[in-house]
Amino acid sequence: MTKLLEINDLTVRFSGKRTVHAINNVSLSMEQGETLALLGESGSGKSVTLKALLGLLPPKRSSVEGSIHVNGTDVLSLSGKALQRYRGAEVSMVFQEPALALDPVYTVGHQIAESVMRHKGVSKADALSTALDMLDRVRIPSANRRLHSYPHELSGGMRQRVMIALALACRPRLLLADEPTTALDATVQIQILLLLRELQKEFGMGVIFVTHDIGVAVEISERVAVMYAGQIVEEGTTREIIRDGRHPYTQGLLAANLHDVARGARLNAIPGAPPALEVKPDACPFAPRCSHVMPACRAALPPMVTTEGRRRVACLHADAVVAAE
Amino acid sequence: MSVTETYAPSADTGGPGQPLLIVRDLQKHFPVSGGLLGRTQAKVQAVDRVSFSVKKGETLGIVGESGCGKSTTAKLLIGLTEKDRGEIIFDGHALGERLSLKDLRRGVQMVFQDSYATLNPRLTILDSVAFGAQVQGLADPKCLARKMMDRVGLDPNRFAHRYPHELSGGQRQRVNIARALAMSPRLVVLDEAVSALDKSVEAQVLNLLGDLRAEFGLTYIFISHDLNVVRFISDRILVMYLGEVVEVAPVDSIWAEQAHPYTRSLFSAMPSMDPDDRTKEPPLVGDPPNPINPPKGCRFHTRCRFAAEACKTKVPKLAGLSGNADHLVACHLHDAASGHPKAGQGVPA
Amino acid sequence: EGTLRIGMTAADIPLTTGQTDQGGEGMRFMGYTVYDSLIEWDLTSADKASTLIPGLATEWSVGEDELTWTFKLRDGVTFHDGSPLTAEVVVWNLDKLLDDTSEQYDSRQAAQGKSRIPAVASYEVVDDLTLTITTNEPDATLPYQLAWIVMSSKANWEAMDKDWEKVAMSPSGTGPWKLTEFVPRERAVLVPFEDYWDESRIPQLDEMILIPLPEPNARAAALMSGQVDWIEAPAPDTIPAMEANGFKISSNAYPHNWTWHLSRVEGSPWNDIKVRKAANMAIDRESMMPLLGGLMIPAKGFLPPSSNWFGEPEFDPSYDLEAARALMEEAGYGPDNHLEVKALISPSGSGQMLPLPMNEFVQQSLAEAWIDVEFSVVEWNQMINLWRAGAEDEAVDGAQSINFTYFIQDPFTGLIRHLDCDLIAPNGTNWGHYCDPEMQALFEKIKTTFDPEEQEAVLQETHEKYVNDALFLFVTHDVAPRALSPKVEGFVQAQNWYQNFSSITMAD
Amino acid sequence: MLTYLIRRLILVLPVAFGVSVICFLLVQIAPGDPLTAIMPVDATAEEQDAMRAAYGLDKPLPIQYAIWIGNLVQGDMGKSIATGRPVAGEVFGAVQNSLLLAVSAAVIAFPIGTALGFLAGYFRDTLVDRGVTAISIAGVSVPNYWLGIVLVIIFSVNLGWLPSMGAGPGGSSEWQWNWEHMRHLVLPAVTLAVVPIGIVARTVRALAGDILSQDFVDALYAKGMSRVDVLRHVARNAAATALSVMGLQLGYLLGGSILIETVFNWPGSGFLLSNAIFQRDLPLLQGTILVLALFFVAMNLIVDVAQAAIDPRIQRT
Amino acid sequence: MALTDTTGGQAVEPAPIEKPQGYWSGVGARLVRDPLTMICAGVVLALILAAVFAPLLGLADPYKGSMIARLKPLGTEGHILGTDEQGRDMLARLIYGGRLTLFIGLMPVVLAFFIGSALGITAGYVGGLTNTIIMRTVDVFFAFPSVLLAIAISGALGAGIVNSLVSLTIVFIPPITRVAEAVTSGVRALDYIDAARATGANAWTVIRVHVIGNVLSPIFVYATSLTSVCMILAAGLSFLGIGVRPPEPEWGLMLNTLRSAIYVNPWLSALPGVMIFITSLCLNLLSDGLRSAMNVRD
Ligand SMILES: Nc1ncnc2c1ncn2[C@@H]1O[C@H](COP(=O)(O)OP(=O)(O)OP(=O)(O)O)[C@@H](O)[C@H]1O
Ligand SMILES: Nc1ncnc2c1ncn2[C@@H]1O[C@H](COP(=O)(O)OP(=O)(O)OP(=O)(O)O)[C@@H](O)[C@H]1O
Ligand SMILES: [Mg+2]
Ligand SMILES: [Mg+2]
Repeated sequence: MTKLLEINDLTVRFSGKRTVHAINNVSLSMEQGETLALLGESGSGKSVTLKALLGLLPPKRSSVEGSIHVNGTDVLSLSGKALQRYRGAEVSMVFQEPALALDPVYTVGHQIAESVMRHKGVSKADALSTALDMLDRVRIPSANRRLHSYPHELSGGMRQRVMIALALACRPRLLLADEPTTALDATVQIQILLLLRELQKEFGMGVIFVTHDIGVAVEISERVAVMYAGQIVEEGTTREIIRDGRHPYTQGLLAANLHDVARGARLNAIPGAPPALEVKPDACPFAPRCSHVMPACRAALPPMVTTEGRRRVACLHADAVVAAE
Repeated sequence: MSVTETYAPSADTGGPGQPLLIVRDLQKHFPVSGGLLGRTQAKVQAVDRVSFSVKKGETLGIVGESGCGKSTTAKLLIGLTEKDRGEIIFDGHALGERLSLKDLRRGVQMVFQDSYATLNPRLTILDSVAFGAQVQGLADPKCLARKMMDRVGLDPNRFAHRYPHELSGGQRQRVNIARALAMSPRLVVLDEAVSALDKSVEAQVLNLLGDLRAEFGLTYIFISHDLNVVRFISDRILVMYLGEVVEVAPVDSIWAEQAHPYTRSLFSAMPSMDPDDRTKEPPLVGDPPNPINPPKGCRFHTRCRFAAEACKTKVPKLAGLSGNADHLVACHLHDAASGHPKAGQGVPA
Repeated sequence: EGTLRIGMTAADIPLTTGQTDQGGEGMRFMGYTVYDSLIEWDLTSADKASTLIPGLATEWSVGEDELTWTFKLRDGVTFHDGSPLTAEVVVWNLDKLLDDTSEQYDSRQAAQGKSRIPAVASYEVVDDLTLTITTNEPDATLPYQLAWIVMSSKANWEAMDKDWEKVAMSPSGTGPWKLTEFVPRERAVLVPFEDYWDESRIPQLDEMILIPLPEPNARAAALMSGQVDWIEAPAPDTIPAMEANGFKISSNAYPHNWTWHLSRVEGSPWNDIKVRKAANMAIDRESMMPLLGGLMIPAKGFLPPSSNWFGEPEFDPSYDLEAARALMEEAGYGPDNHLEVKALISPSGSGQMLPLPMNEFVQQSLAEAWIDVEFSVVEWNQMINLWRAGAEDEAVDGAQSINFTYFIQDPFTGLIRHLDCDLIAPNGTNWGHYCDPEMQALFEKIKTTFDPEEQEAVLQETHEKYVNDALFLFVTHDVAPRALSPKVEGFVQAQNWYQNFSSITMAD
Repeated sequence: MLTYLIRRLILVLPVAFGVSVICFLLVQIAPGDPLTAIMPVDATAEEQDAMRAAYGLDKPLPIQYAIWIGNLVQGDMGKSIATGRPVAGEVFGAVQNSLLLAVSAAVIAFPIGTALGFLAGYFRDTLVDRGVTAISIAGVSVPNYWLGIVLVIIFSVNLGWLPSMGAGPGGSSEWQWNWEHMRHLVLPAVTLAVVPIGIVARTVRALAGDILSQDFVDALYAKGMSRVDVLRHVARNAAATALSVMGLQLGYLLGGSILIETVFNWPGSGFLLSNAIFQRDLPLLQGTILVLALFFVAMNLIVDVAQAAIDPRIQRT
Repeated sequence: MALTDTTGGQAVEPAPIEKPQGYWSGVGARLVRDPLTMICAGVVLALILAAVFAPLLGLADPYKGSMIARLKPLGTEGHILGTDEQGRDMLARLIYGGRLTLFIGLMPVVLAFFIGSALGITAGYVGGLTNTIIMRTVDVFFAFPSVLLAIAISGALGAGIVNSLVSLTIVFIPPITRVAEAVTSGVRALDYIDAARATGANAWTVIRVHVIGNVLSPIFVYATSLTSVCMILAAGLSFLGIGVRPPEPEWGLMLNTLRSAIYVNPWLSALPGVMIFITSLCLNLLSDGLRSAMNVRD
């Protein structure tokens, strides 16, 4: 069986007023039906990775190298009709701000139906009934009425459900979710997370879930990839990452989550801020903030150390740190 | 001369036993206009019947869903929004009687959520920090501002003349803190002060806040929707729902037992952090109701699993738990006289 | 044959009910076309100044008392509506203007006509075709006054519910042209009146269309792009282009002058005849020609040289800078002692030709004779007010002259009104407060000399005094230029404000 | 929607009142005597007084206003001083002609402007964008009265293709939909269209650019929509704002055509206004301005309502 | 003094004192990097300088004409740009004409900028009844298309420089007020105003320090975009004969008085129009350039 997703040495650079080396040699693979959380701070390149997957990067201002294969299709070589068929049908996406990602002047029903009509080639009426069915599945109360609502007439949680319904309407093999719950309240967030989990099982699709909240990653995913400065610094199953994060950055993130931290104690904070990525990093990008930094870290990019199975860490201390724990 | 020496808060008047801030029955309803002649048609009941007090040197955390009135409460405290009703007593002096708004604002400062929007893009960092001290007529505001910047970890030589857009989010939030502290307040209201920051930066700022509290003997009101953060920094936690206080209790007490069904749902909604024991059921369904026409009686009754007829009509009072008088809750389940079928039995497990 | 489309300078179609507005142009196109007056101007000749001829009245005479005039009406004249012209209708018409208690009184026509016949005191029907008009004092200029007054149809007015508004849309006169279509501000269509009493003046055209085109360039463009066949007052600079494209320019002398009316109030430097003469001689009128495309007649006096009343004045205001300077020196001025005067001018105004460049030319010329002119530029409407107010009025702000162009077609408008002691502003339009017994006597004589030839002699004598005393700054006369398409044939431009359109034909 | 409509209508009343006051006061601040222009130059003071009384100009201001507004609500806008004809008739006739001109200019300008703006917005920061920007800036920078003169010289006088003035052959303005009449419309309408082309192009460009940079456009592509589909969404999003800009432009065209109407001798409201100004014809001046302003107010109202009707985001209660 | 290091390593590197770079110098720097805007600024500046220092340029007397030398074509010796309908030197008249044209084209916007900003900021910051009164009055003026309003007021007042200034200023106050009000109430709602108020500062101090600095530049940019409109309109008034009076040189008026010369010498009579066009083009481009240069956030 082909891999659901195979990213090799993906490199994305934005040019324009400022040059940003947003993604640097990222490789990633996913099996069918797997859920992966992409974890990282703001600006680490999570969204760019997802956009690259959908071919949504602005063609004039970005250059993309490497390869992306989804179900064996070479995504980067797609264009025109083929690209349109791929987007939304093979892979679809849920955005962070549902209020912005829905067209404000069309009813939500129309927007879902539009996608269905395009990929399934059915009539408008059929597409609308599919849309209604999807709204039901994402547990929108009185879906029939909501079908004819405009996005601004819905609450935040409801809009995100609509987004999910829209993304799943054509039964994609891979769902990309870009921080879909960050803008939501905790009580709504957990509802959406559980809904996604359920739908994932039901539809059997693969999910890439972008977040910067470890707790959310735990709730949703089997595997976690931690990104820093446009690179994947660590990958493993959720359990491995939570229990045995090896990269100092992963550890810092875990500590900063404040779960189980004594009240009033000093936090073991990662100092400083992420690099600006104006030049392509040629050493460990985390070195300036790392408490275990060694001269070698500043000399060259640390190798990706692959340990048991699909677990990998990009740190010279990959083993040493484990020993220290 | 150290920063601590330049820090000159207003004198303590009521002694350590006197709560620094007492709020009684605070209310704010925003009018919503509409209709034929644009007359007020409805009111957003943003804050209703809110009472609490903050002891000297403690940190009170306020949590609640979006739109429940946290920010409005904060703004009411320093008079940025005019209150409809209620009393604000700062260190024994009631606002409007022996305490002027200007004096209150000297003693109480606020740090806002959006670090960018709270800085005037046309002023240098130094000018922003020094502005308050200048207004309050403190001596040598620029020098004071530099010291404060230094104290919050921003090298004045590098940052004094920068503009807000030349700073990162964490740095801007430090500026906001420095600006608040430059006024030598005794109470700082932090409205989602770390919510917009990345986790790693959030930890830095939380550390800083802890240090400052110790150094200057500050009292905080810390507003957040992240329970982990609130627990880390607060002594007591106040839970709001739709403009009302539903529960107030010391951290340990509330962590051990959430007396209000809403509080319990809120806590259960936290991601589990244990891959082997993930959340199974959403603790609450649906979104919070619209505060324009909040439900009658107990405002939570529309989403409450234990709601009974009494909850729909009768407004529950905030009262101490039978076994723990410091733990206040407004729920008919805890009030033996409420008329709820299970009154006085507490929230079932 | 054919349709003649005329671009007028007026912004609107002149009042159609009878007594027209829009000044001379109004009478030209809507007065003397649709209507007749008792006494008319002879418009048949281009070569000599026009004189009065019988119109609706065939003969008239004044009685022994020198006050009562008897008019015999032409027999068989009918209005366009078919009703006959009778003495009763004429009286009805006079009441329309003069008797504000009469049913037919029309304030709009009265505003235009009343001031034209100041001499008329009363009038009376004698028989169907005879009436008398009595003047309040002996006034031999009555025929000239009556040449202003046109006759509208009483029957038509009655048919139109006695409502002048309705009459305006469908008026009826006795003139050679009938108005068939009238769209305010846009166009008026005139067609021949086949039953006109003077067969020689029955129009040859099928239609004549009047189109208001106040903007000179719009007029020029309209002519050149073939939208009209005739425009009034083409801008001088457009004339070469028009001529190059085969358009004809028609012009002729007529009683119109462009002058500086001088203040004679106490303290005015113009009280000194030497200064007046010097100023007149300082202007090189020939050099002004190019500015006006040659379309002007250099002034030699107040009236155009071709006027019957010009006379033989001794003073010749022609250009002679030496003489002018000599006079100025005599008057006590010199290269180091300039005379400073203030002059009222306006940037535009109907009939004002090109007031700004012309005045600037005058200014430069006078400077050569050590007269420094400071202009006070006011808007045309304001200028009219100042003109009525007189030189002593505060609003004039010390200006010692006013630049005006005068309609000078009859003894009153041509001579009397400017210098009569009784018409000193604000009672009349003697702007400069001039009052001279000799002149006053001459004016008296004009009014009491009933024999036309003798009267002409008096008028000449009066004008000679105008010139000899250099009472105005005589500058130039307009020549009423109009540009015609090559198709327009048979037009004879009379030396008059009014014109005869009956002879015109259009070539194919 | 109905309440919205009624509320907007009620809001118009005070504006309309203000407009009437301004129109009334406007001519009161005018110096000079309005009767000057129509009296023969040598009319006596007595005759002038009589005229003044006849036009009610001898009464105190508030009374004049009360009379004026009283007549106004009965549809009587007084009589023109210069022509004696009822102002209402003159103004409405002229406004019809102006409207014809304004609508023709709009018919030329709006599609062209929209197309250019869309192109520029879509191909932002490319040569196309530069070109359109250049065109639109030139469009808003050109003094159109001058452009009109130039066009007349080229197309009427030199080439003789199109008439230079008037609304129909022989000065006739009875509009007919035939080439004879429409020829007269071409030059003034084109001249008048130049500025709104620029403005509409700039607006649409900015709008399209803004909308294209919104998240939902990415979301549309992400669900597999083609460029054409996306453009459809963009157009629908831009429609409300673009429409309101165009509505206002139409109002400006109507009120701002005075210079063009003078150049082309177009028998419209602007032409009427300029005559009224130079003849100091106060009732006519008042009436024309009032009608144009009220038309503009109505236009605003229609635009608002239309915008509310097509944009679901606007509160319609 | 002993401070715990909570700075997270920011103070590790030696700290050179950073040069203060003000907002305006930033704007200036961005402007300088924009060639088109610089060219336009150059043109406008040149026009203004030429107009101001016209008497020092050794030009012919713009008022002195000669009937013989009328309407000389471009390139005539002694009259590079020819002569007008009264034989006055066109170059001199165009440059002197720039004085009045720019004056009545720019001055009303400047006046309206001050008046409108004051009104708009007051309305926007104070709100409530004050806002209602000011903004409803402005609404009434908005009921008049600008050209109509300018012509109506000028037409009523009559020709003259002062009257033109007055009428154009009145025309431009409402739009500027509206923008000022919108910008101010936008800024008023921002947190930094709340933060400033929270220091106990009074309204005037907050307006002076925090509001004006932030609202003035968008209002200013908006006002600059009106200059070209104003100039065209001012020239239009003169063109109609209700603006500047002859014999003053002013482009609109020159355009008018040279209209009939179009048949004699079309290039000559086009010159004032060309000047208006170029100037307003430059003003528009300058305004666009300024707008993007003032946009700090990108
Ligand atoms: N269209 C673009 N043009 C230029 N730079 C871009 C563009 N999109 C993203 N970037 C840059 O690429 C880097 C990675 O951005 P990305 O949006 O992937 O971050 P992220 O991890 O999704 O962060 P967040 O958590 O804030 O969403 C950032 O530095 C960003 O500024
Ligand atoms: N100025 C205002 N006018 C009208 N309504 C207001 C105003 N300010 C706040 N509200 C309303 O009052 C309610 C409480 O708002 P508030 O900002 O206090 O909520 P919050 O708890 O701070 O929410 P969040 O977590 O989103 O910041 C909300 O429904 C909000 O819409
Ligand atoms: Mg992102
Ligand atoms: Mg808030």
